[in-house]
Amino acid sequence: MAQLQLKGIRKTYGNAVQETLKGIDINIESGEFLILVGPSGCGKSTLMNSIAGLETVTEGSILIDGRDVTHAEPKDRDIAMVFQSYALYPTMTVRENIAFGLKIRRMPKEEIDAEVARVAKLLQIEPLLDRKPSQLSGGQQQRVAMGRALARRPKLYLFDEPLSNLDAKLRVEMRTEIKRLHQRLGTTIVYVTHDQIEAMTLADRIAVIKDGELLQLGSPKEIYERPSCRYVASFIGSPAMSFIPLKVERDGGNLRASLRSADDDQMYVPLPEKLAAYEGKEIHLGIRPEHITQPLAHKAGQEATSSGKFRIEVTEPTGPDVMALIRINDTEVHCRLDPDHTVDPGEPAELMIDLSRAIYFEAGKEARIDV
Amino acid sequence: MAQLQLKGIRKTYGNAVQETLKGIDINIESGEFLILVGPSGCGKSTLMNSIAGLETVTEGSILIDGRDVTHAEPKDRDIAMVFQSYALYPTMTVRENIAFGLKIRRMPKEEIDAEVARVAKLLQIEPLLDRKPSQLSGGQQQRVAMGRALARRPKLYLFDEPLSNLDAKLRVEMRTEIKRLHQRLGTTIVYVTHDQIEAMTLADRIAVIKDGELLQLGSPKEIYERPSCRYVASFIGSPAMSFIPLKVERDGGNLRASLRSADDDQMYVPLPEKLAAYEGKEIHLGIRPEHITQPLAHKAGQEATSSGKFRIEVTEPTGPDVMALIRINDTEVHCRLDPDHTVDPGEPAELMIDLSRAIYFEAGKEARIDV
Amino acid sequence: MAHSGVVSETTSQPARGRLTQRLQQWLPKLALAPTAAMALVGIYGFMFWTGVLSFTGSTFLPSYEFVGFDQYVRLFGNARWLTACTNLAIFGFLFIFCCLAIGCFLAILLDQRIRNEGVIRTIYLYPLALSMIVTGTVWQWILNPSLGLEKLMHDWGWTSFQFDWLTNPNMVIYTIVIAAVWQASGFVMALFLAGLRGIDPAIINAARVDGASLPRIYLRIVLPSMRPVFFSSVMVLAHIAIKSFDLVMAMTSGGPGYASDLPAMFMYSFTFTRGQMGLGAASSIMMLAMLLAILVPYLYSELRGQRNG
Amino acid sequence: MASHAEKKLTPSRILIYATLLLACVAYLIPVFIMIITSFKTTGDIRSGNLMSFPEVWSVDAWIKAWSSACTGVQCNGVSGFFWNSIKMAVPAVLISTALGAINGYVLAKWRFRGSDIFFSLLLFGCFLPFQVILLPMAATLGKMGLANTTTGLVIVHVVYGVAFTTLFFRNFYVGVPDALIKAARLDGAGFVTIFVRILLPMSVPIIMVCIIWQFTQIWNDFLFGVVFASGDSQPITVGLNNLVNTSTGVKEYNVDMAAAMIAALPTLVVYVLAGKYFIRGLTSGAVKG
Amino acid sequence: GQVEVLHWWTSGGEAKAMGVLKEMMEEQGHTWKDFAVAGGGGEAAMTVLKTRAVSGNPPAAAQIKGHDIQEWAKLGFLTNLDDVAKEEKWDQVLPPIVSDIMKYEGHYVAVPVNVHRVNWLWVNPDVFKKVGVEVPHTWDEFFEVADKIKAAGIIPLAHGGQAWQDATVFEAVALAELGPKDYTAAFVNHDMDVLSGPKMVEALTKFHKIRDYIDPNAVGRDWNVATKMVINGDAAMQIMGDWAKGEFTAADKVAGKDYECVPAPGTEGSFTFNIDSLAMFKLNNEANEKAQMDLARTILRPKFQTIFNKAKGSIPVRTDVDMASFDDCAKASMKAFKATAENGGLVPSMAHGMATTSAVQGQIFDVITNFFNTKDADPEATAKQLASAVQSAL
Ligand SMILES: Nc1ncnc2c1ncn2[C@@H]1O[C@H](COP(=O)(O)OP(=O)(O)OP(=O)(O)O)[C@@H](O)[C@H]1O
Ligand SMILES: Nc1ncnc2c1ncn2[C@@H]1O[C@H](COP(=O)(O)OP(=O)(O)OP(=O)(O)O)[C@@H](O)[C@H]1O
Ligand SMILES: [Mg+2]
Ligand SMILES: [Mg+2]
Repeated sequence: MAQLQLKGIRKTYGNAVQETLKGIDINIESGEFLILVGPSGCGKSTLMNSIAGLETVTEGSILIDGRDVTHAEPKDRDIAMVFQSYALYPTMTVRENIAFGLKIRRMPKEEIDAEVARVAKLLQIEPLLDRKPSQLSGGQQQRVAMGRALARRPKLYLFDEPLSNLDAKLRVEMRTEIKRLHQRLGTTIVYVTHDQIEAMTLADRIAVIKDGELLQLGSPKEIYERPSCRYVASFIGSPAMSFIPLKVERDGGNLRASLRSADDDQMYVPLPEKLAAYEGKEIHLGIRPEHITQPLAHKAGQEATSSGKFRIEVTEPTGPDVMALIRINDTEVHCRLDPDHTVDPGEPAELMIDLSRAIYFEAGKEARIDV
Repeated sequence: MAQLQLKGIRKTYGNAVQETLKGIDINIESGEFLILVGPSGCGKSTLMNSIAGLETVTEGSILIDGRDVTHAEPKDRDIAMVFQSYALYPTMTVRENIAFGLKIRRMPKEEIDAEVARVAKLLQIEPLLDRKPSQLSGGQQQRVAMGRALARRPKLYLFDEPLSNLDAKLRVEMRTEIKRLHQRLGTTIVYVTHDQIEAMTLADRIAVIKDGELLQLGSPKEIYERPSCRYVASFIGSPAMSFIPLKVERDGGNLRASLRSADDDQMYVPLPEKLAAYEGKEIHLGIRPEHITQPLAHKAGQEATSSGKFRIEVTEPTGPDVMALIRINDTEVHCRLDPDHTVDPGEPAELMIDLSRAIYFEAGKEARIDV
Repeated sequence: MAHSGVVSETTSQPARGRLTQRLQQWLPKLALAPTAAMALVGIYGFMFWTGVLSFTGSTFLPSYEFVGFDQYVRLFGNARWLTACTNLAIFGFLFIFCCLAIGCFLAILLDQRIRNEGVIRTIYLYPLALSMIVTGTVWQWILNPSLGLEKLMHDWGWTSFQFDWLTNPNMVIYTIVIAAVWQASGFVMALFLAGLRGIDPAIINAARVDGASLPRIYLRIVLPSMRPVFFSSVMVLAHIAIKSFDLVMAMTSGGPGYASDLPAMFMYSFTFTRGQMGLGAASSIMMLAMLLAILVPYLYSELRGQRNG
Repeated sequence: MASHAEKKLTPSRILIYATLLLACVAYLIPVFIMIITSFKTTGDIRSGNLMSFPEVWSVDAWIKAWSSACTGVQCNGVSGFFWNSIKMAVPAVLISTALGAINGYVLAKWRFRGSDIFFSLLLFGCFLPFQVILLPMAATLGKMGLANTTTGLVIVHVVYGVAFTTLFFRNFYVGVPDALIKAARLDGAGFVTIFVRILLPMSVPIIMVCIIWQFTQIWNDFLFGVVFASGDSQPITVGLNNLVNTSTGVKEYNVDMAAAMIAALPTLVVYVLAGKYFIRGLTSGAVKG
Repeated sequence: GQVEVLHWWTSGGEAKAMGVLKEMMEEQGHTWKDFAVAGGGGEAAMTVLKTRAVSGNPPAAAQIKGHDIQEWAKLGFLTNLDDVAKEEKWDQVLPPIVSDIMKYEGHYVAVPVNVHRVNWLWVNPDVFKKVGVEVPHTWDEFFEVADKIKAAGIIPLAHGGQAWQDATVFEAVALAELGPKDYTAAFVNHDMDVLSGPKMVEALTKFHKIRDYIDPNAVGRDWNVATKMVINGDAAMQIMGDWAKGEFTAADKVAGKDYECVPAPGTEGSFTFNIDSLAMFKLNNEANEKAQMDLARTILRPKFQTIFNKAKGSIPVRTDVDMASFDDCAKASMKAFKATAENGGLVPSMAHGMATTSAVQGQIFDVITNFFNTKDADPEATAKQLASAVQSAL
């Protein structure tokens, strides 16, 4: 349970030309669960390593519970970390790998044994305890790496993509365990993941990083529904939000825009009044796949919904849903359909667009228009 | 483009007590995209390594285009592989890593350069070409590992969790690229993934492996909708299918079962006539989260749907949906709700159950009852 | 610069407060301290002392009347010194090259999961167990035309066989190469083998799938990652080359004439037997200077290269 | 490893074995000569050639070399020197290996400003011809009161051995992924613990190489032994030298060779023992990427 | 007290003789600490000695000879033996040419042990008989005889191709060509004119010619192996100091019967001497000093002189020792020693460090050995080179 403050963290690797972290400022409350997301190579692991004290930061300072630990030894920070690359000790068995951090801290032998047993059970690696890491599968190695961290009771946990190599089923179970752990111990956690569901369900707050800069910091709901910029909007959610260029028109008292299907069918959608300033201009409409669906009776007739016929270009059944690609205003747009609702690629289908959650961007600009 | 036949592949690691592969038989058609899924440690990587010739199989034989290659050298099999652990050549730059397999094949220098450039562009690693692997982030390393395989034009691609460390956005892009590549070249591909969407959208067929045994082999739709056994049913789909114990009753002409909510409210659901043999017995009903939803107007009144009030125990917003946990017949059941449809944990809510896709198991048995 | 090390600068920031923490930070340097002290005295102190001597007219034992560069002038006027330097160049190059090639080759062969690897490895290694004096004696027998190989061949009926390198002033240095390679290549093999055993098999697997044949895998994948081993080997071999004093002594005593003389012998005999310590010191300083000229660029490139390796 | 061991005998493997055996022969011939010579009688040596087997196998030469050959005024063979050598070599090898391991560890994993330069400067020490340092070292040892003691000799060997041991270890540790060290540091391990618990267990092959090298160097060293050891603590090389250089009457090559073999035996034993630890794949599987 | 003696008398006979000395010392109640460093004509031993001296604990006595004694004394390492010398009347029993070498600034600092004659020619009479030639007395005769021996398929001259052996032979040739006076001028006083003069050129020419009469395998051969060739009849002659006798003796050969010793060709009236001596170092322990003095005393006692020199093949340094028990060669040597001491034919051996400093000696060695091992070397140029080499080492 510790408060973690990152103040203007900058980091340039020794032989690199570019700065990797360009001034990251985050205050993480005691007991908070922070998730870092960002594109591959944006500096997440670097930030984690810096927090742990494994990389020296070039500038800025790191405070744990108000104490400046920027130059403290890793072992004096009381942090446990799961490495993206696992970094298991090759000469030790799984058991020894997990017990190592405890032994170092002079925990009595029986307690260590009990702790190892507990963690092994939780991670379902009990039969593997006496193997060497080289005799494990990838996912098993990753679980041992988790085990090494979970066996300890540090002030701060750092998890760097700890579940990436696990199967979906196990991942859900692990996620639940982590959540439970967090609730029980209230330890502060910083967690990197590429799994949207993980991010959405685990996080108290999500930090979106890109190119070493913090783009947005907020609750999962905020990030998902009110992304601060186009990049965040497109990054979060899978398949990604689609951006449809459209012209703001005024028809009578209401603002509206026309959406043109690939077959040149036109339909009009109402726009919020706050966009009045953009009348006659082109803006981009950001809409998520789950808001373009087959007509839903319970939504029909709501103010923000409209329907139209669009030709389905590609369908991708994912199991619970079918993802489809349509074309609106010459832009590819993803939509999410019910598998029961048969649509055929190449054929037009009646779709419903729900703009209640849509967001808007000025053409060519990053920032979102507040509506 | 090659046909791959696995005949009774068994494998026991030298110092292991247990068999890792227990007789795997799969015929992979030329140009087919086969996806292997299975819990962590089930033997997927071992099978991939065996196909590549990196592990000797203990029993069984491997045929490529009808030719027995069980004992052939990896280099004579014309295979490209992405390793779960990347296995990048540490002394070479990214460029050299990618070019290596081409140089070996004496491709002219210009062609190699062109190919490396193409792959680098595709994988968005162009600025990294002159770095050493140790200077890359995890996801960048994984993309290089991909690049090494994609640069080549083998008979057979083996991908072992090639996208696990990429962010969702990039992963979607890569998925699309792989799909495109497969369509263009028609190369046979064997692919391991833990990502359901990847499995569902990429595969021609999915093979589900557990503990070294092949549980089911079929199209994604088959696997998802008609899992051969309880394990497959529970393994595929996330959150997993819920299994509700219920008693088959006959009410008049129709078979039905009663579902009891946590608040002891009762409701009856109709069962298919084929379950007549189980009248009076307990069976398990398998139902996926997306089939327990808020009431949907367009489905209401359909034969297989019924509605009832259930107390919501936990909600987990994932962005596009809200996953909720309810309790039916004393069993935890996952359901998927629309975020617009506000429900509060602890409160009862009216939910709709769609049994049209439900499947049934005899209590305590693995096999599915054919209905 | 040192960022691939786990810790970078610890010097910049004063340790906060506690003594133990400061101790932790100094521990690495503390650990080096004994060696640093030994090197400072045992290598650089003594080297400096030798340097000083080379500018004196020391004869029998050190004396400190300075004579400027006289000793160096004399040194380069000495035909034997020039022969010795040429010999070292030939010997050093051939010796290092052959040892690396043979050692590396044998290590690779031995790495192919060979039955009885232990026995073979010991056989390759054992020559190192013999002191150079013994090696020299045995090879002197073998190469001696009237005792060894030539006589053997004649005894066996091949009477036209001739091998008189040992007595041929132009060839004698090569016989020393043969003996020295015989002695040291096994150790290079061991060094390489230890290196090979540290390589991640996954990387080799990747190369196999990439279609590389075994020789190719070693050439392109394994050997490049053995750069540090090469580095160690070159250092060890250069050291042996410079030290081959005993070997030459036992095989040829520098003869015929002084055709197989080496700088170390030159230095030794001038310093200790001929009472020209100043000249001897000058020759050792020159030896070091020559080494420096070759070594420094190599060290530089190696140490730089390994940072991001 | 069993899964890999059963390789079929393909032509290329036959070729490999053939090459290896050929090399064995090449390495063995000189020692073969030494051994058969040591078992010959003096008469045998004169009549036969180098490669001919002894007429009668005689162990007299070995017995003589061990216990009764003359090395100067004493005629007690090399046995006494043998123990002197052990007393000197064992501590010197252990100390220099230990120091080298620690140095290598610091230089590879705890770099600081100037550590590379320190390393280069140390390496340069490998190339100091040892003759250069005889006099100043003698003076230094004299001042420390360690002249002509085994302790002094051990110190000398440590000082000039540590450059190599450092080199070996440093270059080995460079190849160990930093991630392991990082993980251990987070687990709370400090400088010493990381070294002892993480790195040492994976250093077995290089420790063996190091011991092989150091033991060989120290055991076979003549120069330091003769210069820095006094009469009754002289190492075996000095004894061997005195024995071989006893230059009167018939040169007893058989005794010389037997003595040489005796002198080499401990090193051979070290090789055989150390060799066991060259096992495959100690670092694999630890870290991905 | 304890005496530590550094020496390289490790070979059979010598070692035995040292054993006698050890016993004699022990009889006087001292302990003997043997410090033998064999090999290389004492090179290793000198190195050890220097380091021991530098480290501040030199042995009580060390085998040092010729000019080196002066060097050590000059550096102040050697102790004064005058008391013993007076007591034992060394000045009376030692020829001046010997005692001069042992003294530094008029004080005794070393004890001579023996005198070797270097300019011997060792002959296997059987070979000569078989070939039918006479033992040569001049170099011209030598070449004549050698041609015949060679024609008979026997190696005329047994030789070992090591620098000091080359120099030993060269020294004999040079002495014959130059005569004792010029020999001294060249190798003791370093007269450049003589060194590069026509006589030297002639000496070099003859010396080079000897190449034709040795076998190609001589390179690196030890002197005793060469002697063995004479004993076995593989070779007819060897030019070597009288220590070679030990080899003959060890092979049960009798002087005058199985082998002959004659002066090297052209050096009948001369005697190239090589004196072994033990220099005494300053010690700081009284008991040990006493032992040291007793050692000095004992060495020059006739009893030890006889035993030691018989074993070593040399002759006693005391001219008053009874030679009756010595062999013919030793007797002849003693006779020549006394005679040449009178007539000026007694010259110090250059090859064995008696004539000049080790620096100059080394330079001469280099020139000589290189010359001897080069096929088409030019004597004239070499003579000049010799002069400049000597010059450079002065
Ligand atoms: N070298 C080995 N020695 C012994 N057992 C091994 C070895 N390698 C793998 N195993 C075991 O074999 C089983 C299958 O491993 P494999 O790597 O094929 O699993 P996987 O299906 O790829 O799992 P993951 O999804 O975690 O990567 C695992 O239980 C693993 O522990
Ligand atoms: N040792 C290094 N030297 C130079 N550049 C490096 C080094 N390590 C990482 N980088 C670069 O720094 C950037 C950030 O790397 P980092 O590992 O923090 O990314 P990440 O956000 O964790 O990405 P991923 O999701 O792929 O793991 C990357 O562009 C990477 O190439
Ligand atoms: Mg990362
Ligand atoms: Mg795997």
